[in-house]
Amino acid sequence: MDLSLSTRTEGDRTIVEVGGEIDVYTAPRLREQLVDLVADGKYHLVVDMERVDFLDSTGLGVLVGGLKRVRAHDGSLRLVCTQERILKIFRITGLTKVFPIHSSVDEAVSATE
Amino acid sequence: MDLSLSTRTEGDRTIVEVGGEIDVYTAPRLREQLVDLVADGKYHLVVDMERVDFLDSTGLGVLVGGLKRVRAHDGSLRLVCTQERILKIFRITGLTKVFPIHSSVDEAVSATE
Amino acid sequence: MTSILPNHFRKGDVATVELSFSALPAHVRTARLVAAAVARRSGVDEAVLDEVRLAVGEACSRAVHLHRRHCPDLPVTVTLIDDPQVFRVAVTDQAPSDDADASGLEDLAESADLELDLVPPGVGLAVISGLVDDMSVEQGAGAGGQGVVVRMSWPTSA
Amino acid sequence: MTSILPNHFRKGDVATVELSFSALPAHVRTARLVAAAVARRSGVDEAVLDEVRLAVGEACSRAVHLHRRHCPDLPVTVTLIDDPQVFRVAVTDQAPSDDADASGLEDLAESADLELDLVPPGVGLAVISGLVDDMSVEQGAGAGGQGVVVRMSWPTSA
Ligand SMILES: Nc1ncnc2c1ncn2[C@@H]1O[C@H](COP(=O)(O)OP(=O)(O)O)[C@@H](O)[C@H]1O
Ligand SMILES: Nc1ncnc2c1ncn2[C@@H]1O[C@H](COP(=O)(O)OP(=O)(O)O)[C@@H](O)[C@H]1O
Repeated sequence: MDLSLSTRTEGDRTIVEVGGEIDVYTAPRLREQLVDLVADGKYHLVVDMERVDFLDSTGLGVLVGGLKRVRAHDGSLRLVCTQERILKIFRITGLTKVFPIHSSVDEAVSATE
Repeated sequence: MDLSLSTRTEGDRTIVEVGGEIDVYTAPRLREQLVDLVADGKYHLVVDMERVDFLDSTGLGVLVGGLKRVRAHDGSLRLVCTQERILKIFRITGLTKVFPIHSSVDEAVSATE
Repeated sequence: MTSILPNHFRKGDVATVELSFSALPAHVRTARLVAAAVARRSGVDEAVLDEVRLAVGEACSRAVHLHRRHCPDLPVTVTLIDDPQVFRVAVTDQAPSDDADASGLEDLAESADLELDLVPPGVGLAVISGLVDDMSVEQGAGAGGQGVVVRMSWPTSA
Repeated sequence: MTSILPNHFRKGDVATVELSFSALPAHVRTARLVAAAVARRSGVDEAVLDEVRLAVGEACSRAVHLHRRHCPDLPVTVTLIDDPQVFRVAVTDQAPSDDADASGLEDLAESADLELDLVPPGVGLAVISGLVDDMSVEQGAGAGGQGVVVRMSWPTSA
Protein backbone atom coordinates (compact mmCIF):
# COMPACT_ATOMS: atom_id res chain seq x y z
CA MET A 1 0.00 0.00 0.00
CA ASP A 2 1.13 3.51 -0.67
CA LEU A 3 1.65 6.45 1.66
CA SER A 4 -1.18 8.84 2.43
CA LEU A 5 -0.64 12.21 4.07
CA SER A 6 -3.04 14.87 5.32
CA THR A 7 -2.50 17.85 7.60
CA ARG A 8 -4.74 20.08 9.70
CA THR A 9 -4.15 22.58 12.49
CA GLU A 10 -5.58 22.83 16.02
CA GLY A 11 -4.43 26.02 17.74
CA ASP A 12 -0.66 26.21 17.39
CA ARG A 13 -0.39 22.46 16.71
CA THR A 14 -0.23 20.94 13.24
CA ILE A 15 -1.47 17.39 12.95
CA VAL A 16 0.01 15.22 10.21
CA GLU A 17 -2.07 12.12 9.63
CA VAL A 18 -0.02 9.39 7.98
CA GLY A 19 -1.44 6.21 6.47
CA GLY A 20 -0.03 3.22 4.59
CA GLU A 21 3.62 2.26 4.35
CA ILE A 22 6.50 4.48 5.45
CA ASP A 23 9.50 2.81 3.90
CA VAL A 24 12.58 3.46 1.78
CA TYR A 25 10.27 4.15 -1.18
CA THR A 26 7.76 6.54 0.40
CA ALA A 27 9.81 8.13 3.22
CA PRO A 28 11.05 10.96 0.95
CA ARG A 29 7.45 12.21 0.63
CA LEU A 30 6.94 12.30 4.39
CA ARG A 31 10.29 14.07 4.70
CA GLU A 32 9.22 16.70 2.18
CA GLN A 33 5.97 17.26 4.07
CA LEU A 34 7.78 17.80 7.38
CA VAL A 35 10.39 20.08 5.78
CA ASP A 36 7.62 22.16 4.15
CA LEU A 37 5.73 22.55 7.43
CA VAL A 38 8.82 23.77 9.25
CA ALA A 39 9.66 26.14 6.37
CA ASP A 40 6.09 27.37 6.79
CA GLY A 41 6.69 28.23 10.43
CA LYS A 42 4.87 25.22 11.89
CA TYR A 43 7.07 24.13 14.79
CA HIS A 44 4.65 22.09 16.91
CA LEU A 45 3.87 18.88 15.05
CA VAL A 46 1.75 15.89 15.99
CA VAL A 47 2.31 12.91 13.70
CA ASP A 48 -0.66 10.55 13.88
CA MET A 49 0.59 7.06 13.00
CA GLU A 50 -2.59 5.13 13.78
CA ARG A 51 -3.17 4.28 10.12
CA VAL A 52 0.42 3.32 9.36
CA ASP A 53 0.65 -0.30 8.24
CA PHE A 54 4.39 -0.51 7.89
CA LEU A 55 7.33 1.46 9.23
CA ASP A 56 10.99 0.74 8.66
CA SER A 57 14.19 2.41 9.76
CA THR A 58 14.13 4.78 6.78
CA GLY A 59 10.83 6.07 8.15
CA LEU A 60 12.39 6.40 11.61
CA GLY A 61 15.17 8.48 10.05
CA VAL A 62 12.63 10.90 8.59
CA LEU A 63 10.85 11.27 11.94
CA VAL A 64 14.17 11.86 13.73
CA GLY A 65 15.08 14.43 11.05
CA GLY A 66 11.74 16.15 11.63
CA LEU A 67 12.37 16.24 15.37
CA LYS A 68 15.76 17.89 14.87
CA ARG A 69 14.25 20.52 12.60
CA VAL A 70 11.45 21.57 14.96
CA ARG A 71 13.84 21.55 17.92
CA ALA A 72 16.04 24.05 16.08
CA HIS A 73 13.03 26.38 16.48
CA ASP A 74 12.22 25.32 20.04
CA GLY A 75 9.33 23.32 18.63
CA SER A 76 8.05 19.81 19.35
CA LEU A 77 7.25 16.63 17.46
CA ARG A 78 4.83 14.25 19.18
CA LEU A 79 3.71 10.87 17.89
CA VAL A 80 0.32 9.23 18.20
CA CYS A 81 0.60 5.45 18.12
CA THR A 82 -1.05 2.55 19.89
CA GLN A 83 -0.15 -0.19 17.41
CA GLU A 84 2.04 -2.72 19.16
CA ARG A 85 4.04 -3.71 16.06
CA ILE A 86 4.92 -0.09 15.32
CA LEU A 87 5.71 0.70 18.96
CA LYS A 88 8.04 -2.28 18.95
CA ILE A 89 10.23 -0.60 16.32
CA PHE A 90 10.54 2.51 18.48
CA ARG A 91 11.42 0.38 21.47
CA ILE A 92 14.03 -1.70 19.61
CA THR A 93 15.76 1.43 18.39
CA GLY A 94 15.57 3.25 21.72
CA LEU A 95 13.46 6.01 20.17
CA THR A 96 10.75 5.74 22.83
CA LYS A 97 13.20 7.84 24.88
CA VAL A 98 13.46 10.45 22.13
CA PHE A 99 9.84 10.89 21.00
CA PRO A 100 6.87 11.63 23.24
CA ILE A 101 4.37 8.93 22.19
CA HIS A 102 0.68 9.47 22.88
CA SER A 103 -2.33 7.21 22.61
CA SER A 104 -4.63 9.78 20.97
CA VAL A 105 -4.42 12.99 18.97
CA ASP A 106 -6.33 14.82 21.73
CA GLU A 107 -3.79 13.74 24.32
CA ALA A 108 -0.92 14.85 22.08
CA VAL A 109 -2.50 18.19 21.24
CA SER A 110 -3.15 19.06 24.88
CA ALA A 111 0.28 17.94 26.07
CA THR A 112 2.74 20.60 27.19
CA GLU A 113 6.51 20.40 27.49
CA MET B 1 -6.00 -16.30 -4.05
CA ASP B 2 -6.48 -20.00 -3.61
CA LEU B 3 -8.84 -22.43 -5.27
CA SER B 4 -12.29 -23.09 -3.81
CA LEU B 5 -14.44 -26.01 -4.87
CA SER B 6 -17.99 -27.02 -4.01
CA THR B 7 -20.35 -29.50 -5.63
CA ARG B 8 -24.10 -30.06 -5.60
CA THR B 9 -26.52 -32.09 -7.74
CA GLU B 10 -29.63 -31.08 -9.67
CA GLY B 11 -31.38 -34.11 -11.18
CA ASP B 12 -28.73 -36.08 -13.08
CA ARG B 13 -26.43 -33.04 -13.31
CA THR B 14 -23.59 -32.35 -10.92
CA ILE B 15 -22.61 -28.72 -10.54
CA VAL B 16 -19.02 -27.96 -9.61
CA GLU B 17 -18.62 -24.38 -8.45
CA VAL B 18 -15.04 -23.23 -8.80
CA GLY B 19 -13.62 -20.04 -7.30
CA GLY B 20 -10.19 -18.37 -7.14
CA GLU B 21 -7.20 -19.28 -9.26
CA ILE B 22 -6.94 -22.37 -11.46
CA ASP B 23 -3.26 -22.54 -12.27
CA VAL B 24 -0.29 -24.89 -12.30
CA TYR B 25 -0.39 -24.88 -8.49
CA THR B 26 -4.09 -25.55 -7.87
CA ALA B 27 -5.12 -27.45 -11.02
CA PRO B 28 -4.26 -30.85 -9.48
CA ARG B 29 -7.04 -30.31 -6.90
CA LEU B 30 -9.64 -29.56 -9.56
CA ARG B 31 -8.42 -32.61 -11.49
CA GLU B 32 -8.86 -34.81 -8.41
CA GLN B 33 -12.38 -33.47 -7.91
CA LEU B 34 -13.39 -34.28 -11.50
CA VAL B 35 -11.77 -37.73 -11.38
CA ASP B 36 -13.60 -38.51 -8.11
CA LEU B 37 -16.96 -37.44 -9.53
CA VAL B 38 -16.55 -39.66 -12.60
CA ALA B 39 -15.40 -42.57 -10.41
CA ASP B 40 -18.57 -41.92 -8.43
CA GLY B 41 -20.74 -42.36 -11.53
CA LYS B 42 -21.40 -38.66 -12.14
CA TYR B 43 -21.15 -38.28 -15.91
CA HIS B 44 -23.04 -35.03 -16.49
CA LEU B 45 -20.99 -32.18 -15.10
CA VAL B 46 -21.57 -28.44 -15.10
CA VAL B 47 -18.47 -26.46 -14.12
CA ASP B 48 -19.46 -23.01 -12.90
CA MET B 49 -16.50 -20.69 -13.54
CA GLU B 50 -18.18 -17.39 -12.62
CA ARG B 51 -16.01 -16.98 -9.52
CA VAL B 52 -12.75 -17.93 -11.18
CA ASP B 53 -10.25 -15.04 -11.02
CA PHE B 54 -7.49 -16.64 -12.99
CA LEU B 55 -7.23 -19.50 -15.45
CA ASP B 56 -4.13 -20.66 -17.27
CA SER B 57 -3.42 -23.44 -19.74
CA THR B 58 -2.81 -25.95 -16.94
CA GLY B 59 -6.39 -25.33 -15.89
CA LEU B 60 -7.55 -25.80 -19.46
CA GLY B 61 -5.75 -29.15 -19.52
CA VAL B 62 -7.68 -30.31 -16.47
CA LEU B 63 -11.00 -29.27 -18.01
CA VAL B 64 -10.13 -31.05 -21.27
CA GLY B 65 -9.15 -34.14 -19.26
CA GLY B 66 -12.51 -33.99 -17.47
CA LEU B 67 -14.32 -33.77 -20.79
CA LYS B 68 -12.53 -36.86 -22.09
CA ARG B 69 -13.43 -38.82 -18.97
CA VAL B 70 -17.15 -38.06 -19.02
CA ARG B 71 -17.29 -38.68 -22.78
CA ALA B 72 -15.90 -42.17 -22.19
CA HIS B 73 -19.19 -42.74 -20.34
CA ASP B 74 -21.36 -40.88 -22.87
CA GLY B 75 -21.53 -38.01 -20.42
CA SER B 76 -21.16 -34.24 -20.80
CA LEU B 77 -19.13 -31.39 -19.37
CA ARG B 78 -20.63 -27.92 -19.70
CA LEU B 79 -19.07 -24.68 -18.59
CA VAL B 80 -20.74 -21.61 -17.14
CA CYS B 81 -18.77 -18.46 -17.87
CA THR B 82 -19.57 -14.88 -18.79
CA GLN B 83 -16.23 -13.29 -17.80
CA GLU B 84 -14.64 -11.85 -20.90
CA ARG B 85 -11.03 -12.40 -19.80
CA ILE B 86 -11.69 -16.06 -19.11
CA LEU B 87 -13.69 -16.56 -22.32
CA LYS B 88 -10.75 -15.05 -24.19
CA ILE B 89 -8.53 -17.95 -23.11
CA PHE B 90 -11.02 -20.46 -24.47
CA ARG B 91 -11.20 -18.54 -27.73
CA ILE B 92 -7.43 -18.23 -28.14
CA THR B 93 -7.01 -21.96 -27.67
CA GLY B 94 -9.96 -22.94 -29.88
CA LEU B 95 -11.71 -24.59 -26.95
CA THR B 96 -14.95 -22.69 -27.51
CA LYS B 97 -15.50 -25.33 -30.21
CA VAL B 98 -14.91 -28.16 -27.76
CA PHE B 99 -16.85 -27.03 -24.68
CA PRO B 100 -20.49 -25.94 -24.56
CA ILE B 101 -20.26 -22.60 -22.72
CA HIS B 102 -23.38 -21.23 -21.00
CA SER B 103 -24.17 -17.92 -19.42
CA SER B 104 -25.92 -19.35 -16.33
CA VAL B 105 -26.08 -22.56 -14.34
CA ASP B 106 -29.82 -22.82 -15.09
CA GLU B 107 -29.14 -22.64 -18.80
CA ALA B 108 -26.43 -25.31 -18.53
CA VAL B 109 -28.55 -27.64 -16.38
CA SER B 110 -31.53 -27.50 -18.73
CA ALA B 111 -29.42 -27.92 -21.89
CA THR B 112 -29.63 -31.20 -23.76
CA GLU B 113 -27.19 -32.70 -26.26
CA MET C 1 31.01 -15.13 -6.84
CA THR C 2 30.58 -15.19 -10.61
CA SER C 3 28.29 -12.69 -12.23
CA ILE C 4 24.65 -13.47 -11.66
CA LEU C 5 23.59 -11.42 -14.67
CA PRO C 6 22.76 -13.34 -17.84
CA ASN C 7 23.24 -11.70 -21.21
CA HIS C 8 19.81 -10.20 -21.53
CA PHE C 9 20.51 -8.07 -18.44
CA ARG C 10 21.90 -5.26 -20.56
CA LYS C 11 24.01 -2.52 -19.13
CA GLY C 12 22.31 0.84 -18.90
CA ASP C 13 18.88 -0.56 -18.09
CA VAL C 14 17.41 1.56 -15.38
CA ALA C 15 15.31 -0.68 -13.22
CA THR C 16 15.83 -4.39 -13.44
CA VAL C 17 14.68 -7.30 -11.37
CA GLU C 18 15.66 -10.89 -11.87
CA LEU C 19 13.96 -13.85 -10.25
CA SER C 20 15.27 -17.38 -10.45
CA PHE C 21 13.52 -20.32 -8.87
CA SER C 22 13.62 -24.08 -8.60
CA ALA C 23 11.15 -25.91 -10.81
CA LEU C 24 8.13 -26.01 -8.48
CA PRO C 25 4.57 -24.99 -9.41
CA ALA C 26 4.26 -22.80 -6.30
CA HIS C 27 7.05 -20.55 -7.57
CA VAL C 28 5.10 -19.80 -10.73
CA ARG C 29 2.74 -17.86 -8.50
CA THR C 30 5.63 -15.93 -7.03
CA ALA C 31 6.82 -15.10 -10.55
CA ARG C 32 3.34 -13.83 -11.51
CA LEU C 33 3.20 -11.71 -8.36
CA VAL C 34 6.60 -10.15 -8.98
CA ALA C 35 5.95 -9.53 -12.68
CA ALA C 36 2.65 -7.78 -11.93
CA ALA C 37 4.18 -5.68 -9.12
CA VAL C 38 7.14 -4.54 -11.21
CA ALA C 39 4.94 -3.96 -14.28
CA ARG C 40 2.59 -1.76 -12.23
CA ARG C 41 5.49 0.31 -10.93
CA SER C 42 6.92 0.56 -14.43
CA GLY C 43 3.72 2.21 -15.59
CA VAL C 44 2.02 -0.65 -17.41
CA ASP C 45 -1.69 0.14 -17.71
CA GLU C 46 -3.82 -1.34 -14.91
CA ALA C 47 -6.13 -3.02 -17.43
CA VAL C 48 -3.18 -4.91 -18.93
CA LEU C 49 -1.71 -6.19 -15.65
CA ASP C 50 -3.90 -9.31 -15.77
CA GLU C 51 -2.47 -10.02 -19.17
CA VAL C 52 1.10 -9.65 -17.86
CA ARG C 53 0.25 -11.98 -14.99
CA LEU C 54 -1.24 -14.59 -17.29
CA ALA C 55 1.47 -14.43 -19.96
CA VAL C 56 4.34 -14.60 -17.46
CA GLY C 57 2.55 -17.43 -15.67
CA GLU C 58 2.16 -19.40 -18.91
CA ALA C 59 5.82 -18.97 -19.80
CA CYS C 60 6.89 -20.03 -16.30
CA SER C 61 4.48 -23.00 -16.14
CA ARG C 62 5.86 -24.23 -19.45
CA ALA C 63 9.46 -23.85 -18.18
CA VAL C 64 8.66 -25.59 -14.87
CA HIS C 65 7.04 -28.53 -16.68
CA LEU C 66 10.05 -28.97 -18.96
CA HIS C 67 12.56 -28.63 -16.12
CA ARG C 68 10.74 -31.18 -14.00
CA ARG C 69 10.93 -33.62 -16.88
CA HIS C 70 14.49 -32.94 -18.03
CA CYS C 71 16.52 -30.99 -15.47
CA PRO C 72 14.75 -30.63 -12.11
CA ASP C 73 17.88 -29.26 -10.40
CA LEU C 74 18.30 -26.24 -12.67
CA PRO C 75 16.52 -22.96 -11.98
CA VAL C 76 14.11 -21.09 -14.22
CA THR C 77 14.90 -17.39 -14.64
CA VAL C 78 12.59 -14.42 -15.14
CA THR C 79 14.12 -11.05 -16.02
CA LEU C 80 12.06 -7.87 -15.75
CA ILE C 81 13.35 -4.70 -17.38
CA ASP C 82 11.80 -1.29 -17.08
CA ASP C 83 13.11 0.40 -20.22
CA PRO C 84 11.90 3.84 -21.25
CA GLN C 85 8.41 3.44 -22.82
CA VAL C 86 8.44 -0.34 -22.53
CA PHE C 87 8.34 -3.06 -19.89
CA ARG C 88 10.25 -6.18 -20.97
CA VAL C 89 10.06 -9.72 -19.64
CA ALA C 90 12.29 -12.65 -20.53
CA VAL C 91 11.59 -16.16 -19.19
CA THR C 92 14.58 -18.45 -19.66
CA ASP C 93 14.64 -22.21 -19.30
CA GLN C 94 17.54 -24.62 -19.70
CA ALA C 95 15.65 -27.71 -20.84
CA PRO C 96 15.69 -29.37 -24.26
CA SER C 97 12.57 -28.14 -26.03
CA ASP C 98 9.84 -30.70 -26.55
CA ASP C 99 8.55 -31.40 -30.01
CA ALA C 100 5.22 -30.72 -28.36
CA ASP C 101 6.09 -27.02 -28.42
CA ALA C 102 5.30 -27.16 -32.11
CA SER C 103 1.95 -28.86 -31.72
CA GLY C 104 -1.09 -26.99 -32.94
CA LEU C 105 -4.09 -26.04 -30.89
CA GLU C 106 -6.77 -27.53 -33.10
CA ASP C 107 -6.28 -30.96 -31.62
CA LEU C 108 -5.85 -29.87 -28.00
CA ALA C 109 -8.77 -31.99 -26.88
CA GLU C 110 -7.13 -35.00 -28.52
CA SER C 111 -3.56 -34.31 -27.44
CA ALA C 112 -4.10 -33.61 -23.75
CA ASP C 113 -2.37 -36.31 -21.73
CA LEU C 114 -5.14 -38.10 -19.85
CA GLU C 115 -2.76 -39.45 -17.22
CA LEU C 116 -1.88 -35.99 -15.90
CA ASP C 117 -4.24 -33.78 -17.85
CA LEU C 118 -1.20 -31.96 -19.14
CA VAL C 119 -1.72 -29.83 -22.17
CA PRO C 120 1.27 -29.76 -24.51
CA PRO C 121 3.74 -26.95 -23.64
CA GLY C 122 2.99 -25.42 -27.03
CA VAL C 123 -0.46 -24.46 -25.78
CA GLY C 124 1.07 -22.13 -23.21
CA LEU C 125 3.09 -20.46 -25.94
CA ALA C 126 -0.01 -20.19 -28.12
CA VAL C 127 -1.90 -18.53 -25.27
CA ILE C 128 0.95 -16.02 -24.90
CA SER C 129 1.05 -15.23 -28.59
CA GLY C 130 -2.72 -14.82 -28.57
CA LEU C 131 -2.49 -12.36 -25.67
CA VAL C 132 0.72 -10.43 -26.22
CA ASP C 133 1.34 -8.35 -29.31
CA ASP C 134 5.10 -8.29 -28.92
CA MET C 135 6.46 -11.74 -28.11
CA SER C 136 9.20 -13.97 -29.45
CA VAL C 137 10.70 -17.36 -28.68
CA GLU C 138 14.45 -17.86 -29.11
CA GLN C 139 16.17 -21.22 -29.01
CA GLY C 140 19.43 -22.08 -27.34
CA ALA C 141 19.67 -19.71 -24.42
CA GLY C 142 20.84 -22.27 -21.87
CA ALA C 143 24.24 -23.92 -21.40
CA GLY C 144 25.13 -26.07 -24.42
CA GLY C 145 22.46 -24.47 -26.59
CA GLN C 146 19.63 -26.01 -24.58
CA GLY C 147 16.54 -24.14 -23.59
CA VAL C 148 14.48 -21.27 -24.79
CA VAL C 149 13.95 -17.60 -23.95
CA VAL C 150 10.38 -16.36 -24.18
CA ARG C 151 10.46 -12.58 -24.54
CA MET C 152 7.43 -10.35 -24.12
CA SER C 153 6.96 -6.64 -23.84
CA TRP C 154 4.23 -4.15 -23.03
CA PRO C 155 4.17 -0.38 -23.51
CA THR C 156 4.37 1.83 -20.41
CA SER C 157 3.00 5.29 -19.85
CA ALA C 158 5.85 6.26 -17.50
CA MET D 1 25.61 -18.60 -19.44
CA THR D 2 27.58 -19.04 -16.21
CA SER D 3 25.85 -20.49 -13.20
CA ILE D 4 23.40 -18.09 -11.68
CA LEU D 5 23.57 -19.82 -8.33
CA PRO D 6 25.77 -18.21 -5.70
CA ASN D 7 27.35 -20.33 -3.02
CA HIS D 8 24.58 -20.07 -0.50
CA PHE D 9 22.22 -21.78 -2.98
CA ARG D 10 23.12 -25.19 -1.65
CA LYS D 11 22.39 -28.34 -3.57
CA GLY D 12 19.57 -30.41 -2.15
CA ASP D 13 17.50 -27.48 -1.02
CA VAL D 14 13.93 -28.20 -1.89
CA ALA D 15 12.29 -24.94 -2.75
CA THR D 16 14.48 -22.00 -3.49
CA VAL D 17 13.82 -18.59 -4.94
CA GLU D 18 16.43 -15.99 -5.71
CA LEU D 19 15.71 -12.36 -6.46
CA SER D 20 18.33 -9.92 -7.64
CA PHE D 21 17.59 -6.29 -8.35
CA SER D 22 19.23 -3.01 -9.24
CA ALA D 23 19.74 -0.63 -6.33
CA LEU D 24 16.41 1.21 -6.41
CA PRO D 25 14.13 1.80 -3.40
CA ALA D 26 11.08 0.56 -5.32
CA HIS D 27 12.63 -2.90 -5.59
CA VAL D 28 12.86 -3.17 -1.81
CA ARG D 29 9.08 -3.41 -1.87
CA THR D 30 9.24 -6.19 -4.43
CA ALA D 31 11.71 -8.03 -2.21
CA ARG D 32 9.40 -7.70 0.80
CA LEU D 33 6.46 -8.96 -1.25
CA VAL D 34 8.37 -11.99 -2.52
CA ALA D 35 9.83 -12.83 0.89
CA ALA D 36 6.39 -12.72 2.53
CA ALA D 37 4.78 -14.81 -0.24
CA VAL D 38 7.45 -17.50 -0.16
CA ALA D 39 7.53 -17.49 3.66
CA ARG D 40 3.75 -18.00 3.79
CA ARG D 41 3.96 -20.93 1.38
CA SER D 42 6.85 -22.39 3.35
CA GLY D 43 4.64 -22.56 6.43
CA VAL D 44 5.91 -19.56 8.40
CA ASP D 45 3.27 -18.59 10.96
CA GLU D 46 0.87 -15.85 9.74
CA ALA D 47 1.60 -13.74 12.82
CA VAL D 48 5.31 -13.69 11.97
CA LEU D 49 4.95 -12.72 8.30
CA ASP D 50 5.01 -9.01 9.16
CA GLU D 51 8.28 -9.61 10.90
CA VAL D 52 9.72 -11.35 7.83
CA ARG D 53 8.54 -8.47 5.67
CA LEU D 54 10.11 -5.87 7.94
CA ALA D 55 13.41 -7.70 8.49
CA VAL D 56 13.93 -8.47 4.79
CA GLY D 57 12.98 -4.88 3.97
CA GLU D 58 15.54 -3.53 6.45
CA ALA D 59 18.31 -5.72 5.06
CA CYS D 60 17.44 -4.71 1.49
CA SER D 61 17.12 -0.99 2.30
CA ARG D 62 20.55 -1.10 3.89
CA ALA D 63 22.01 -2.87 0.84
CA VAL D 64 20.33 -0.45 -1.60
CA HIS D 65 21.69 2.56 0.32
CA LEU D 66 25.22 1.19 0.28
CA HIS D 67 25.05 0.19 -3.41
CA ARG D 68 23.78 3.62 -4.42
CA ARG D 69 26.72 5.19 -2.64
CA HIS D 70 29.44 2.76 -3.74
CA CYS D 71 28.38 0.54 -6.65
CA PRO D 72 25.06 1.58 -8.21
CA ASP D 73 25.51 -0.78 -11.18
CA LEU D 74 25.73 -3.97 -9.14
CA PRO D 75 22.62 -5.90 -8.10
CA VAL D 76 21.48 -6.77 -4.58
CA THR D 77 20.55 -10.42 -4.12
CA VAL D 78 17.95 -12.05 -1.88
CA THR D 79 17.92 -15.82 -1.54
CA LEU D 80 14.94 -17.62 -0.01
CA ILE D 81 15.30 -21.24 1.02
CA ASP D 82 12.51 -23.45 2.27
CA ASP D 83 14.45 -26.04 4.25
CA PRO D 84 12.65 -28.64 6.34
CA GLN D 85 11.44 -26.95 9.56
CA VAL D 86 13.04 -23.62 8.70
CA PHE D 87 12.69 -20.78 6.24
CA ARG D 88 16.03 -19.10 5.46
CA VAL D 89 16.75 -15.72 3.94
CA ALA D 90 20.11 -14.33 2.85
CA VAL D 91 20.47 -10.72 1.64
CA THR D 92 23.79 -10.17 -0.14
CA ASP D 93 25.33 -6.87 -1.08
CA GLN D 94 28.61 -6.17 -2.86
CA ALA D 95 29.45 -2.78 -1.34
CA PRO D 96 32.27 -1.93 1.06
CA SER D 97 30.67 -1.88 4.52
CA ASP D 98 30.36 1.51 6.15
CA ASP D 99 31.82 2.12 9.55
CA ALA D 100 28.35 3.33 10.33
CA ASP D 101 27.25 -0.33 10.47
CA ALA D 102 28.94 -0.47 13.84
CA SER D 103 27.26 2.61 15.26
CA GLY D 104 25.06 2.16 18.30
CA LEU D 105 21.43 3.08 18.60
CA GLU D 106 21.62 5.25 21.70
CA ASP D 107 22.69 8.25 19.70
CA LEU D 108 20.37 7.72 16.73
CA ALA D 109 18.76 11.11 17.24
CA GLU D 110 22.21 12.69 17.11
CA SER D 111 23.64 10.64 14.26
CA ALA D 112 20.81 10.92 11.76
CA ASP D 113 22.02 12.80 8.70
CA LEU D 114 19.92 15.93 8.56
CA GLU D 115 20.60 16.47 4.87
CA LEU D 116 18.80 13.28 3.83
CA ASP D 117 17.33 12.11 7.12
CA LEU D 118 19.27 8.91 6.62
CA VAL D 119 19.69 6.78 9.68
CA PRO D 120 23.03 4.97 9.76
CA PRO D 121 22.84 1.53 8.06
CA GLY D 122 23.64 -0.02 11.43
CA VAL D 123 20.17 0.95 12.63
CA GLY D 124 18.58 -1.36 10.05
CA LEU D 125 20.77 -4.20 11.30
CA ALA D 126 19.88 -3.37 14.88
CA VAL D 127 16.17 -3.49 14.02
CA ILE D 128 16.69 -6.90 12.45
CA SER D 129 18.58 -8.26 15.43
CA GLY D 130 15.86 -6.88 17.70
CA LEU D 131 13.16 -8.65 15.68
CA VAL D 132 14.74 -11.89 14.54
CA ASP D 133 16.03 -14.51 16.96
CA ASP D 134 18.26 -16.23 14.44
CA MET D 135 20.28 -13.69 12.44
CA SER D 136 23.92 -13.22 11.51
CA VAL D 137 26.03 -10.84 9.46
CA GLU D 138 28.99 -12.21 7.51
CA GLN D 139 31.63 -10.07 5.85
CA GLY D 140 33.17 -10.53 2.46
CA ALA D 141 30.52 -12.27 0.43
CA GLY D 142 30.96 -10.18 -2.73
CA ALA D 143 33.67 -10.23 -5.38
CA GLY D 144 37.03 -9.20 -3.90
CA GLY D 145 35.86 -9.71 -0.34
CA GLN D 146 33.50 -6.74 -0.48
CA GLY D 147 30.02 -6.77 0.88
CA VAL D 148 28.04 -8.53 3.52
CA VAL D 149 25.50 -11.36 3.77
CA VAL D 150 22.71 -10.82 6.25
CA ARG D 151 21.21 -14.22 7.11
CA MET D 152 17.95 -14.69 8.93
CA SER D 153 15.74 -17.67 9.60
CA TRP D 154 12.31 -18.45 10.97
CA PRO D 155 10.80 -21.78 12.00
CA THR D 156 8.09 -23.29 9.79
CA SER D 157 5.26 -25.58 10.70
CA ALA D 158 5.28 -27.36 7.31
N1 LIG E 1 7.10 -1.56 11.43
C1 LIG E 1 6.39 -2.68 11.33
N2 LIG E 1 5.51 -2.81 10.36
C2 LIG E 1 4.85 -3.94 10.28
N3 LIG E 1 5.02 -4.99 11.09
C3 LIG E 1 5.88 -4.89 12.08
C4 LIG E 1 6.58 -3.73 12.24
N4 LIG E 1 7.35 -3.90 13.27
C5 LIG E 1 7.16 -5.07 13.76
N5 LIG E 1 6.27 -5.72 13.06
C6 LIG E 1 5.90 -7.10 13.34
O1 LIG E 1 4.59 -7.41 13.02
C7 LIG E 1 4.21 -8.54 13.75
C8 LIG E 1 2.80 -8.42 14.11
O2 LIG E 1 2.67 -7.43 15.06
P1 LIG E 1 1.44 -7.46 16.07
O3 LIG E 1 0.61 -6.25 15.87
O4 LIG E 1 2.00 -7.71 17.44
O5 LIG E 1 0.74 -8.75 15.51
P2 LIG E 1 -0.75 -9.18 15.35
O6 LIG E 1 -1.56 -7.93 15.24
O7 LIG E 1 -0.69 -9.98 14.07
O8 LIG E 1 -0.96 -9.98 16.60
C9 LIG E 1 5.10 -8.62 14.94
O9 LIG E 1 5.86 -9.77 14.81
C10 LIG E 1 5.94 -7.41 14.82
O10 LIG E 1 7.23 -7.72 15.20
N1 LIG F 1 -7.29 -16.40 -17.55
C1 LIG F 1 -7.18 -15.12 -17.26
N2 LIG F 1 -7.12 -14.74 -16.00
C2 LIG F 1 -6.95 -13.45 -15.74
N3 LIG F 1 -6.84 -12.49 -16.66
C3 LIG F 1 -6.93 -12.83 -17.93
C4 LIG F 1 -7.11 -14.15 -18.26
N4 LIG F 1 -7.15 -14.21 -19.57
C5 LIG F 1 -7.00 -13.03 -20.04
N5 LIG F 1 -6.86 -12.16 -19.08
C6 LIG F 1 -6.63 -10.73 -19.32
O1 LIG F 1 -7.15 -9.91 -18.36
C7 LIG F 1 -7.32 -8.62 -18.92
C8 LIG F 1 -8.52 -7.98 -18.36
O2 LIG F 1 -9.63 -8.66 -18.86
P1 LIG F 1 -11.04 -7.93 -18.94
O3 LIG F 1 -12.01 -8.64 -18.09
O4 LIG F 1 -11.37 -7.77 -20.39
O5 LIG F 1 -10.58 -6.55 -18.31
P2 LIG F 1 -11.28 -5.52 -17.38
O6 LIG F 1 -12.32 -6.24 -16.58
O7 LIG F 1 -10.11 -5.02 -16.55
O8 LIG F 1 -11.80 -4.52 -18.38
C9 LIG F 1 -7.40 -8.79 -20.39
O9 LIG F 1 -6.28 -8.14 -20.94
C10 LIG F 1 -7.32 -10.25 -20.58
O10 LIG F 1 -6.53 -10.53 -21.70
